[in-house]
Amino acid sequence: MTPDLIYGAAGLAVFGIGLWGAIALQDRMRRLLGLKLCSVGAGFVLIVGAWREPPAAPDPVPHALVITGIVVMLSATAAALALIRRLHDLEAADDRA
Amino acid sequence: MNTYLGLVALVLLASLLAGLVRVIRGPAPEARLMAGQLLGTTAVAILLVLWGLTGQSAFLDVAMVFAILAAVALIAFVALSNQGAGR
Amino acid sequence: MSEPLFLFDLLLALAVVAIAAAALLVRDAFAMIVLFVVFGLLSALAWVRLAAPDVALAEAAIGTGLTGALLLKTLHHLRARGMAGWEPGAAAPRPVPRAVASLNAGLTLAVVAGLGVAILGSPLRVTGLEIAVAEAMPLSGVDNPVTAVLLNFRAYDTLMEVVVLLAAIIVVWQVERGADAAPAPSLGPIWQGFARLTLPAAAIVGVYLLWAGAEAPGGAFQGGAMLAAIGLMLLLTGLYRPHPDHRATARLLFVLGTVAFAAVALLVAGAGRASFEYPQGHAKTLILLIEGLVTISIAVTLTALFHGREPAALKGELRHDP
Amino acid sequence: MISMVAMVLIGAGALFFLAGTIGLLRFPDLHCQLHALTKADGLGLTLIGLGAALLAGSVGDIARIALICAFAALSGATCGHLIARHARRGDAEGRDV
Repeated sequence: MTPDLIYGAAGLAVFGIGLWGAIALQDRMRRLLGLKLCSVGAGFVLIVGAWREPPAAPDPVPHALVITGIVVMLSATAAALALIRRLHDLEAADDRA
Repeated sequence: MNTYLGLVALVLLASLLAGLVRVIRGPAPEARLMAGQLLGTTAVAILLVLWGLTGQSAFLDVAMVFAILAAVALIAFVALSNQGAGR
Repeated sequence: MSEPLFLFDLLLALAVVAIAAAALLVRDAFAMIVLFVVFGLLSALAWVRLAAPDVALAEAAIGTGLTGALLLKTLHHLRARGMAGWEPGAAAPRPVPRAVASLNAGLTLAVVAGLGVAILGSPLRVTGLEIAVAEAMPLSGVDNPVTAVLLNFRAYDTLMEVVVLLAAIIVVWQVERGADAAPAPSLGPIWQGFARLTLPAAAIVGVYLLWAGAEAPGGAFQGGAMLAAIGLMLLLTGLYRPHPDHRATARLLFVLGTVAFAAVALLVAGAGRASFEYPQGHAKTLILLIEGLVTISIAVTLTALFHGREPAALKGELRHDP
Repeated sequence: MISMVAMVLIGAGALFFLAGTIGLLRFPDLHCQLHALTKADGLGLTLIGLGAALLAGSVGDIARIALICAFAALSGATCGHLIARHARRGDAEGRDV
């Protein structure tokens, strides 16, 4: 067993947990966090694909892809959280009317 | 030497995971955040030990980012709840 | 590979999975956010173990600092306006019919199993693109392969990523309405001393991360995220107050990175070159120029994403003063 | 010889972290927990930093380690203060959130 296999399995599990959370949970923020877990899990699987036995250098292309993914996920999270706040404000206004 | 450092890293990780109990049990948000702060410092310590094992300077850069940014969540919490109190 | 490190990897991997599950299932929303920050911390550790320090730096800066603050801000917003389900002791959500719950679980399991089969079926540890990258490195103008991939070999991806950030800030400015939060009272003299001492030093570290990106792990995203975290602390503690008059400058800074990136791509295209085929000998200068401007854009955009609404006095529309 | 000293320092630092975590888990209220952990992680990280600095080969690495310890010490102290201040205010106003 080398680190790549251990973390690869963990990444798959995190992806599964995130996917379940995104479709099965009711709370909006938790669904969003489920999607974020999915992205981290996918990142693990990609990075594991880039891993090589220590003296060899790892493959930099997946590393670059995952960094891009992290930033895109942050943008998506920020936009989704703004939508959640706005939706909540609108619902609160409806309740009051 | 390497086995010893590996053991220390393992002990630190175990201590980090034990701290999670306080994050989950709380009950005060302050206690959860405080525990989060300790976990951040422990992660910095783990990175220092792992750096001792491998000697890659990049580990120290990651540790530096942790050390600077561990405080952001806590400061956000304190500042935001002050905002609420100031209304 | 010594024995304790194997146990370390095993424990870390288990912890990452357990925290992912706990973060979604824990009842207290505040605990959820702190668990999420810890999740970012541990995944950065795992990425260090997988020899991906560039990714670890990005996750450390973005996953722990910025995401946690964004989530806390949203939770604070929901709680301040009394959202059912977030109050302690609020009513439980509607129960889900058992058939739907099992369908959800079954669907997830099927997808994960399919992915697992696909991953196990693909040959492990074949050579990827590392040899091609290593051969092209002398032409790239930088010494860090990840930066070379991001800003030279696959620069289109990175350009589009900067565009995504731009799109996110457009969405947030369009969507977010309502009153500005009351300015925060000061956090006291100790905080002021800390801010005066630490924030400039942290800004220098951010610039260092950008600069180091040419030959060591680091780069525009890591440096930009670091600077954004500083901007966020300035915003939170009232050291910087957004003003409607700052909008024009902010817009300029949002698009600066995208424009510079695209302009360089178009300018070098010509004389038979492709759009990101930097002229020989100028690659490093051009990459550092792009990275510098993109870093500014990233830092400003992320700070604005945290602030949320466009700084403007909206008249009579959807104000929610509690 | 130097590496022996480094090992002792790093081990002692790890013990402080363990002590801090035990304090965090076992002490009854917020202020006691805060007391335990600010001291534990401040001292623990400094000891581990000293040990790591003894292992360092280059001036750059030593400077980085010094910077890490300085940042961690400053933010640990400030955060401890902010949390205690915030908790005391919360007690005074009888709020729990």
